[in-house]
Amino acid sequence: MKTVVKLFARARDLAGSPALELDLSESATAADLRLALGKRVPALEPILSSLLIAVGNDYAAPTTPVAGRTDLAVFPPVSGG
Amino acid sequence: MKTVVKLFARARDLAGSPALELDLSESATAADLRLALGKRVPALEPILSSLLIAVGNDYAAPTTPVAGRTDLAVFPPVSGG
Amino acid sequence: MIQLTHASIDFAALTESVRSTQAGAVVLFLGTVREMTQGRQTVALDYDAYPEMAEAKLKELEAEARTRWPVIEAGIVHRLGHLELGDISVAVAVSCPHRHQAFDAGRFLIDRLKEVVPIWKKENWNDGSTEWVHPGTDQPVAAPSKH
Amino acid sequence: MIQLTHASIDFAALTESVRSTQAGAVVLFLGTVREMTQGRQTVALDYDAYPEMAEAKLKELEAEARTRWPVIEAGIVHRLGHLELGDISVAVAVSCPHRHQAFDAGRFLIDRLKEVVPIWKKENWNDGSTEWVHPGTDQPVAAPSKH
Repeated sequence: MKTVVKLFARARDLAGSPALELDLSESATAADLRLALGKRVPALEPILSSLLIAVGNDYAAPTTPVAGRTDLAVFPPVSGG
Repeated sequence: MKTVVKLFARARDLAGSPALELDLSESATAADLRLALGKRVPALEPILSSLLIAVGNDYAAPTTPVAGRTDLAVFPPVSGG
Repeated sequence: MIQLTHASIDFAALTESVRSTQAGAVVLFLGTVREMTQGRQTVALDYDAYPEMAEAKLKELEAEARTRWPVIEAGIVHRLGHLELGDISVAVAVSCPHRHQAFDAGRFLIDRLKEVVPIWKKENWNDGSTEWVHPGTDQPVAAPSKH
Repeated sequence: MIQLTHASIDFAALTESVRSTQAGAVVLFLGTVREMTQGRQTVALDYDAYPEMAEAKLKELEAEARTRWPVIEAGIVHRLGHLELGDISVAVAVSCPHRHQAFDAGRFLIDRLKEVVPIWKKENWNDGSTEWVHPGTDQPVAAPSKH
Protein backbone atom coordinates (compact mmCIF):
# COMPACT_ATOMS: atom_id res chain seq x y z
CA MET A 1 0.00 0.00 0.00
CA LYS A 2 1.09 3.55 -0.72
CA THR A 3 2.55 5.17 2.38
CA VAL A 4 3.84 8.74 2.65
CA VAL A 5 6.84 9.43 4.87
CA LYS A 6 8.03 12.89 5.89
CA LEU A 7 11.77 13.56 5.91
CA PHE A 8 13.76 16.11 7.90
CA ALA A 9 17.23 17.64 8.11
CA ARG A 10 20.00 15.68 6.38
CA ALA A 11 17.57 12.92 5.39
CA ARG A 12 15.49 15.46 3.48
CA ASP A 13 18.58 16.95 1.85
CA LEU A 14 19.89 13.53 0.77
CA ALA A 15 16.50 12.51 -0.59
CA GLY A 16 16.00 15.89 -2.22
CA SER A 17 12.42 16.01 -0.99
CA PRO A 18 10.46 16.73 2.23
CA ALA A 19 8.37 13.56 1.70
CA LEU A 20 8.44 10.27 -0.15
CA GLU A 21 5.72 7.84 -1.14
CA LEU A 22 6.69 4.22 -0.57
CA ASP A 23 4.88 1.02 -1.42
CA LEU A 24 4.72 -1.14 1.72
CA SER A 25 3.00 -4.42 2.52
CA GLU A 26 0.01 -4.35 4.85
CA SER A 27 2.09 -5.96 7.61
CA ALA A 28 5.06 -3.64 7.20
CA THR A 29 6.93 -2.58 10.32
CA ALA A 30 9.33 0.29 11.01
CA ALA A 31 12.19 -2.11 10.16
CA ASP A 32 10.58 -2.77 6.78
CA LEU A 33 10.16 0.95 6.22
CA ARG A 34 13.86 1.49 6.83
CA LEU A 35 14.76 -1.17 4.25
CA ALA A 36 12.33 0.24 1.71
CA LEU A 37 13.77 3.72 2.19
CA GLY A 38 17.29 2.47 1.55
CA LYS A 39 16.22 0.80 -1.68
CA ARG A 40 14.23 3.79 -2.85
CA VAL A 41 16.91 6.39 -2.00
CA PRO A 42 20.43 4.90 -2.15
CA ALA A 43 21.80 8.29 -1.13
CA LEU A 44 20.42 7.65 2.37
CA GLU A 45 22.68 4.60 2.82
CA PRO A 46 25.40 6.40 4.88
CA ILE A 47 22.90 7.35 7.59
CA LEU A 48 20.25 4.68 7.08
CA SER A 49 21.02 2.70 10.23
CA SER A 50 20.95 5.80 12.41
CA LEU A 51 17.66 7.20 11.09
CA LEU A 52 14.88 7.52 13.62
CA ILE A 53 11.34 6.63 12.66
CA ALA A 54 8.34 8.35 14.20
CA VAL A 55 4.77 7.11 14.16
CA GLY A 56 2.59 9.99 15.18
CA ASN A 57 4.44 11.76 17.98
CA ASP A 58 6.25 8.65 19.21
CA TYR A 59 9.49 6.99 18.29
CA ALA A 60 8.89 3.60 16.66
CA ALA A 61 10.51 0.32 17.65
CA PRO A 62 11.62 -1.95 14.78
CA THR A 63 8.45 -4.00 15.25
CA THR A 64 6.04 -1.07 15.29
CA PRO A 65 3.46 -1.40 12.49
CA VAL A 66 3.59 1.43 9.98
CA ALA A 67 1.54 0.39 6.98
CA GLY A 68 -1.42 2.63 6.30
CA ARG A 69 -0.29 5.32 8.74
CA THR A 70 -0.55 8.88 7.52
CA ASP A 71 1.73 10.31 10.22
CA LEU A 72 5.13 8.76 9.53
CA ALA A 73 8.40 10.65 9.69
CA VAL A 74 12.04 9.70 9.28
CA PHE A 75 14.98 11.79 10.45
CA PRO A 76 18.56 11.62 11.75
CA PRO A 77 19.50 11.98 15.44
CA VAL A 78 18.26 15.26 16.87
CA SER A 79 20.46 18.25 17.71
CA GLY A 80 18.21 20.96 19.12
CA GLY A 81 19.04 23.07 22.10
CA MET B 1 42.95 48.10 74.97
CA LYS B 2 39.69 49.53 73.70
CA THR B 3 38.38 47.58 70.73
CA VAL B 4 35.21 48.31 68.76
CA VAL B 5 33.16 45.41 67.40
CA LYS B 6 30.31 45.74 64.89
CA LEU B 7 27.21 43.63 65.44
CA PHE B 8 24.63 42.42 62.92
CA ALA B 9 21.20 40.79 62.74
CA ARG B 10 20.05 39.05 65.94
CA ALA B 11 23.33 39.85 67.69
CA ARG B 12 22.68 43.55 67.14
CA ASP B 13 19.09 43.21 68.33
CA LEU B 14 20.09 41.33 71.49
CA ALA B 15 22.85 43.83 72.28
CA GLY B 16 20.58 46.76 71.45
CA SER B 17 23.38 48.43 69.52
CA PRO B 18 25.15 48.16 66.12
CA ALA B 19 28.56 48.28 67.80
CA LEU B 20 30.19 47.70 71.20
CA GLU B 21 33.46 48.85 72.70
CA LEU B 22 35.27 46.11 74.62
CA ASP B 23 38.44 46.22 76.69
CA LEU B 24 40.75 43.44 75.47
CA SER B 25 44.30 42.49 76.33
CA GLU B 26 47.00 43.12 73.73
CA SER B 27 47.26 39.38 73.06
CA ALA B 28 43.52 38.83 72.76
CA THR B 29 42.27 36.30 70.20
CA ALA B 30 38.87 35.74 68.62
CA ALA B 31 38.17 33.22 71.37
CA ASP B 32 38.89 35.89 73.98
CA LEU B 33 36.63 38.31 72.14
CA ARG B 34 33.77 35.82 72.30
CA LEU B 35 34.20 35.43 76.07
CA ALA B 36 34.40 39.19 76.58
CA LEU B 37 31.22 39.68 74.55
CA GLY B 38 29.33 37.14 76.67
CA LYS B 39 30.37 38.90 79.87
CA ARG B 40 29.55 42.32 78.52
CA VAL B 41 26.16 41.36 77.04
CA PRO B 42 24.58 38.45 78.92
CA ALA B 43 21.64 38.60 76.48
CA LEU B 44 23.95 37.15 73.81
CA GLU B 45 24.41 33.94 75.80
CA PRO B 46 21.81 31.86 73.86
CA ILE B 47 23.69 32.38 70.58
CA LEU B 48 27.19 33.08 71.87
CA SER B 49 28.73 29.78 70.78
CA SER B 50 27.32 30.09 67.26
CA LEU B 51 28.42 33.67 66.65
CA LEU B 52 30.86 34.17 63.78
CA ILE B 53 33.74 36.59 64.17
CA ALA B 54 35.15 38.46 61.19
CA VAL B 55 38.52 40.22 61.06
CA GLY B 56 38.47 42.44 58.03
CA ASN B 57 36.70 40.48 55.32
CA ASP B 58 37.73 37.05 56.61
CA TYR B 59 36.26 34.68 59.14
CA ALA B 60 38.47 34.37 62.20
CA ALA B 61 39.68 31.14 63.77
CA PRO B 62 39.64 30.96 67.58
CA THR B 63 43.37 31.76 67.62
CA THR B 64 43.20 34.73 65.26
CA PRO B 65 44.56 37.90 66.98
CA VAL B 66 41.95 40.64 67.29
CA ALA B 67 43.36 43.24 69.69
CA GLY B 68 43.85 46.66 68.18
CA ARG B 69 41.92 45.79 65.02
CA THR B 70 39.49 48.41 63.80
CA ASP B 71 37.61 46.05 61.46
CA LEU B 72 36.01 43.48 63.75
CA ALA B 73 32.47 42.19 63.34
CA VAL B 74 30.38 39.59 65.15
CA PHE B 75 27.21 38.04 63.79
CA PRO B 76 25.08 34.87 63.78
CA PRO B 77 25.12 32.30 60.96
CA VAL B 78 24.24 33.86 57.63
CA SER B 79 20.93 33.40 55.80
CA GLY B 80 21.13 35.33 52.56
CA GLY B 81 19.91 34.08 49.22
CA MET C 1 4.41 27.66 28.09
CA ILE C 2 5.67 25.42 25.29
CA GLN C 3 6.50 27.25 22.09
CA LEU C 4 8.42 26.96 18.84
CA THR C 5 9.07 30.35 17.29
CA HIS C 6 10.91 32.03 14.44
CA ALA C 7 11.13 35.27 16.44
CA SER C 8 13.72 36.28 19.02
CA ILE C 9 13.11 34.62 22.36
CA ASP C 10 11.92 37.00 25.08
CA PHE C 11 13.62 35.25 28.00
CA ALA C 12 12.57 37.95 30.46
CA ALA C 13 8.88 37.39 29.71
CA LEU C 14 9.37 33.63 29.93
CA THR C 15 11.07 34.00 33.31
CA GLU C 16 8.33 36.32 34.59
CA SER C 17 5.74 33.76 33.50
CA VAL C 18 7.13 31.11 35.88
CA ARG C 19 7.56 33.32 38.95
CA SER C 20 5.21 32.55 41.81
CA THR C 21 4.82 33.26 45.52
CA GLN C 22 4.78 29.47 45.92
CA ALA C 23 8.32 29.29 44.53
CA GLY C 24 11.52 30.23 46.32
CA ALA C 25 13.64 29.45 43.28
CA VAL C 26 13.61 30.11 39.55
CA VAL C 27 16.17 28.66 37.16
CA LEU C 28 16.49 29.90 33.59
CA PHE C 29 18.68 28.19 31.03
CA LEU C 30 19.56 29.86 27.74
CA GLY C 31 21.29 28.14 24.86
CA THR C 32 23.15 30.72 22.77
CA VAL C 33 24.99 30.47 19.45
CA ARG C 34 28.66 30.01 20.29
CA GLU C 35 31.36 31.01 17.85
CA MET C 36 33.99 28.31 18.40
CA THR C 37 33.38 24.54 18.45
CA GLN C 38 36.44 22.34 18.69
CA GLY C 39 38.57 24.84 16.85
CA ARG C 40 36.06 25.53 14.08
CA GLN C 41 34.34 28.86 13.65
CA THR C 42 30.57 29.16 13.33
CA VAL C 43 29.05 32.17 11.59
CA ALA C 44 25.39 31.14 11.92
CA LEU C 45 23.08 28.23 12.68
CA ASP C 46 19.87 27.12 11.00
CA TYR C 47 17.36 25.25 13.13
CA ASP C 48 14.68 23.01 11.64
CA ALA C 49 12.00 21.02 13.42
CA TYR C 50 9.20 18.50 13.00
CA PRO C 51 6.85 20.92 14.73
CA GLU C 52 3.90 18.74 15.72
CA MET C 53 6.09 16.07 17.27
CA ALA C 54 8.51 18.57 18.78
CA GLU C 55 5.69 20.35 20.62
CA ALA C 56 4.25 17.02 21.77
CA LYS C 57 7.65 15.89 23.08
CA LEU C 58 8.23 19.19 24.89
CA LYS C 59 4.86 18.80 26.60
CA GLU C 60 5.81 15.24 27.58
CA LEU C 61 9.09 16.47 29.06
CA GLU C 62 7.33 19.14 31.10
CA ALA C 63 4.85 16.54 32.37
CA GLU C 64 7.69 14.18 33.29
CA ALA C 65 9.52 16.95 35.14
CA ARG C 66 6.34 17.62 37.11
CA THR C 67 6.20 13.99 38.22
CA ARG C 68 9.81 14.13 39.43
CA TRP C 69 10.04 17.57 41.06
CA PRO C 70 7.51 19.93 42.70
CA VAL C 71 7.44 22.22 39.69
CA ILE C 72 5.27 25.29 40.19
CA GLU C 73 5.57 26.62 36.63
CA ALA C 74 7.72 25.66 33.65
CA GLY C 75 8.22 27.05 30.18
CA ILE C 76 10.27 26.02 27.17
CA VAL C 77 10.74 28.09 24.02
CA HIS C 78 12.86 26.93 21.07
CA ARG C 79 13.71 29.17 18.19
CA LEU C 80 13.75 27.93 14.58
CA GLY C 81 15.25 29.36 11.40
CA HIS C 82 18.43 31.34 10.92
CA LEU C 83 20.35 32.41 14.05
CA GLU C 84 23.39 34.63 14.25
CA LEU C 85 26.23 34.42 16.75
CA GLY C 86 25.04 35.10 20.29
CA ASP C 87 21.37 34.60 19.49
CA ILE C 88 19.28 32.57 21.93
CA SER C 89 18.28 29.22 20.44
CA VAL C 90 16.43 27.82 23.43
CA ALA C 91 15.14 29.02 26.79
CA VAL C 92 14.00 26.79 29.65
CA ALA C 93 12.52 28.35 32.78
CA VAL C 94 11.30 26.48 35.84
CA SER C 95 10.19 27.47 39.31
CA CYS C 96 10.11 25.23 42.40
CA PRO C 97 9.81 25.76 46.15
CA HIS C 98 13.54 25.07 46.69
CA ARG C 99 16.63 25.79 44.63
CA HIS C 100 18.05 22.33 44.11
CA GLN C 101 14.71 21.18 42.74
CA ALA C 102 14.72 24.03 40.23
CA PHE C 103 18.31 23.34 39.16
CA ASP C 104 17.64 19.63 38.76
CA ALA C 105 14.39 20.12 36.87
CA GLY C 106 15.93 22.74 34.56
CA ARG C 107 18.91 20.55 33.76
CA PHE C 108 16.64 17.58 33.14
CA LEU C 109 14.51 19.56 30.70
CA ILE C 110 17.40 20.82 28.57
CA ASP C 111 19.27 17.49 28.71
CA ARG C 112 16.22 15.55 27.58
CA LEU C 113 15.26 18.16 25.01
CA LYS C 114 18.60 17.60 23.32
CA GLU C 115 18.01 13.84 23.30
CA VAL C 116 14.43 13.42 22.16
CA VAL C 117 12.86 16.55 20.68
CA PRO C 118 12.92 16.47 16.85
CA ILE C 119 14.83 19.68 16.19
CA TRP C 120 18.05 19.85 14.17
CA LYS C 121 20.71 22.45 13.68
CA LYS C 122 22.83 23.08 10.65
CA GLU C 123 26.25 24.66 11.12
CA ASN C 124 27.27 27.50 8.83
CA TRP C 125 31.05 27.38 9.10
CA ASN C 126 33.26 30.36 8.34
CA ASP C 127 34.68 28.60 5.27
CA GLY C 128 31.24 28.84 3.65
CA SER C 129 30.34 25.19 4.12
CA THR C 130 27.20 24.00 5.91
CA GLU C 131 26.69 20.79 7.84
CA TRP C 132 23.76 19.22 9.66
CA VAL C 133 24.62 18.23 13.21
CA HIS C 134 23.45 14.67 13.79
CA PRO C 135 25.09 13.16 16.87
CA GLY C 136 26.29 9.61 16.42
CA THR C 137 26.14 9.57 12.64
CA ASP C 138 29.29 9.10 10.62
CA GLN C 139 29.70 12.63 9.37
CA PRO C 140 32.57 13.54 7.12
CA VAL C 141 33.75 16.54 9.08
CA ALA C 142 33.82 17.63 12.70
CA ALA C 143 32.10 16.22 15.75
CA PRO C 144 28.75 17.76 16.60
CA SER C 145 28.74 20.97 18.57
CA LYS C 146 27.10 20.89 21.93
CA HIS C 147 26.22 23.50 24.48
CA MET D 1 28.93 42.36 38.22
CA ILE D 2 28.79 42.06 42.00
CA GLN D 3 26.18 44.27 43.61
CA LEU D 4 24.18 44.80 46.78
CA THR D 5 21.12 46.93 46.17
CA HIS D 6 17.99 48.22 47.87
CA ALA D 7 16.22 48.48 44.49
CA SER D 8 14.36 45.79 42.55
CA ILE D 9 16.74 43.42 40.80
CA ASP D 10 16.73 43.77 37.01
CA PHE D 11 17.41 40.12 36.21
CA ALA D 12 17.02 40.68 32.46
CA ALA D 13 19.84 43.25 32.43
CA LEU D 14 21.99 40.97 34.58
CA THR D 15 21.39 38.07 32.19
CA GLU D 16 22.17 40.22 29.15
CA SER D 17 25.41 41.30 30.81
CA VAL D 18 26.74 37.72 30.89
CA ARG D 19 25.77 36.73 27.33
CA SER D 20 28.70 36.22 24.98
CA THR D 21 29.46 34.65 21.62
CA GLN D 22 32.05 32.59 23.50
CA ALA D 23 29.27 31.02 25.56
CA GLY D 24 26.84 28.34 24.47
CA ALA D 25 25.04 28.37 27.79
CA VAL D 26 23.69 30.88 30.27
CA VAL D 27 22.18 29.90 33.63
CA LEU D 28 20.23 32.38 35.74
CA PHE D 29 19.13 31.63 39.28
CA LEU D 30 16.57 33.79 41.07
CA GLY D 31 15.73 33.50 44.73
CA THR D 32 12.19 34.76 45.33
CA VAL D 33 10.20 35.38 48.49
CA ARG D 34 8.08 32.28 49.04
CA GLU D 35 4.87 32.45 51.03
CA MET D 36 4.88 29.11 52.86
CA THR D 37 7.77 27.62 54.87
CA GLN D 38 7.08 24.40 56.74
CA GLY D 39 3.47 25.33 57.25
CA ARG D 40 4.12 28.92 58.37
CA GLN D 41 3.07 31.91 56.30
CA THR D 42 5.50 34.69 55.41
CA VAL D 43 4.16 38.16 54.62
CA ALA D 44 7.55 39.84 54.02
CA LEU D 45 11.29 39.49 54.56
CA ASP D 46 13.88 42.01 55.67
CA TYR D 47 17.45 41.49 54.47
CA ASP D 48 20.43 43.02 56.25
CA ALA D 49 24.10 42.73 55.35
CA TYR D 50 27.62 43.58 56.43
CA PRO D 51 28.18 45.28 53.09
CA GLU D 52 31.97 45.55 52.83
CA MET D 53 32.54 41.93 53.76
CA ALA D 54 29.56 40.70 51.73
CA GLU D 55 30.89 42.32 48.56
CA ALA D 56 34.36 40.94 49.24
CA LYS D 57 33.00 37.42 49.76
CA LEU D 58 30.90 37.62 46.60
CA LYS D 59 34.00 38.59 44.63
CA GLU D 60 35.89 35.68 46.19
CA LEU D 61 33.11 33.29 45.17
CA GLU D 62 33.16 34.55 41.59
CA ALA D 63 36.95 34.15 41.52
CA GLU D 64 36.68 30.62 42.90
CA ALA D 65 34.03 29.70 40.31
CA ARG D 66 36.38 30.94 37.58
CA THR D 67 39.12 28.61 38.83
CA ARG D 68 36.75 25.64 38.73
CA TRP D 69 34.79 26.21 35.51
CA PRO D 70 35.48 28.06 32.24
CA VAL D 71 33.26 30.97 33.20
CA ILE D 72 32.94 33.59 30.47
CA GLU D 73 30.96 36.10 32.53
CA ALA D 74 29.30 35.99 35.93
CA GLY D 75 27.13 38.35 37.92
CA ILE D 76 25.58 38.27 41.37
CA VAL D 77 23.10 40.82 42.72
CA HIS D 78 21.60 40.60 46.21
CA ARG D 79 18.79 42.82 47.34
CA LEU D 80 18.65 44.29 50.87
CA GLY D 81 15.86 45.87 52.85
CA HIS D 82 12.15 45.06 52.89
CA LEU D 83 10.90 42.50 50.35
CA GLU D 84 7.32 41.49 49.67
CA LEU D 85 6.05 38.08 48.59
CA GLY D 86 7.36 37.11 45.17
CA ASP D 87 10.11 39.73 45.14
CA ILE D 88 13.54 38.66 43.89
CA SER D 89 16.05 38.56 46.74
CA VAL D 90 19.06 37.33 44.78
CA ALA D 91 20.04 36.79 41.15
CA VAL D 92 23.03 34.78 39.96
CA ALA D 93 23.89 34.67 36.25
CA VAL D 94 26.75 32.78 34.67
CA SER D 95 27.79 31.96 31.13
CA CYS D 96 30.08 29.12 30.04
CA PRO D 97 30.90 27.38 26.77
CA HIS D 98 28.83 24.29 27.68
CA ARG D 99 25.63 23.85 29.65
CA HIS D 100 26.72 21.56 32.44
CA GLN D 101 29.52 23.96 33.31
CA ALA D 102 27.01 26.80 33.59
CA PHE D 103 24.61 24.75 35.73
CA ASP D 104 27.42 23.61 38.03
CA ALA D 105 28.94 27.09 38.37
CA GLY D 106 25.54 28.69 39.02
CA ARG D 107 24.63 26.16 41.66
CA PHE D 108 28.04 26.53 43.30
CA LEU D 109 27.64 30.31 43.49
CA ILE D 110 24.22 30.29 45.14
CA ASP D 111 25.08 27.37 47.45
CA ARG D 112 28.24 29.06 48.68
CA LEU D 113 26.57 32.47 48.89
CA LYS D 114 24.11 31.01 51.38
CA GLU D 115 26.96 29.57 53.42
CA VAL D 116 29.53 32.35 53.65
CA VAL D 117 28.22 35.76 52.56
CA PRO D 118 27.26 37.90 55.58
CA ILE D 119 23.64 38.63 54.72
CA TRP D 120 20.73 37.79 56.99
CA LYS D 121 17.01 37.62 56.54
CA LYS D 122 14.29 38.32 59.04
CA GLU D 123 10.95 36.61 58.63
CA ASN D 124 7.79 38.66 59.01
CA TRP D 125 5.21 35.97 59.83
CA ASN D 126 1.52 36.44 59.26
CA ASP D 127 0.86 36.44 63.02
CA GLY D 128 2.74 39.75 63.24
CA SER D 129 5.90 38.29 64.77
CA THR D 130 9.35 38.68 63.30
CA GLU D 131 12.32 36.33 63.54
CA TRP D 132 15.89 36.40 62.29
CA VAL D 133 16.83 33.30 60.35
CA HIS D 134 20.12 31.98 61.70
CA PRO D 135 20.72 28.38 60.59
CA GLY D 136 22.06 26.13 63.31
CA THR D 137 21.23 28.40 66.20
CA ASP D 138 18.81 27.34 68.87
CA GLN D 139 15.87 29.47 67.85
CA PRO D 140 12.66 29.38 69.83
CA VAL D 141 10.34 28.94 66.86
CA ALA D 142 10.50 27.34 63.42
CA ALA D 143 13.42 26.02 61.43
CA PRO D 144 15.03 28.47 59.06
CA SER D 145 13.45 28.90 55.67
CA LYS D 146 15.56 27.94 52.72
CA HIS D 147 15.12 28.34 49.03
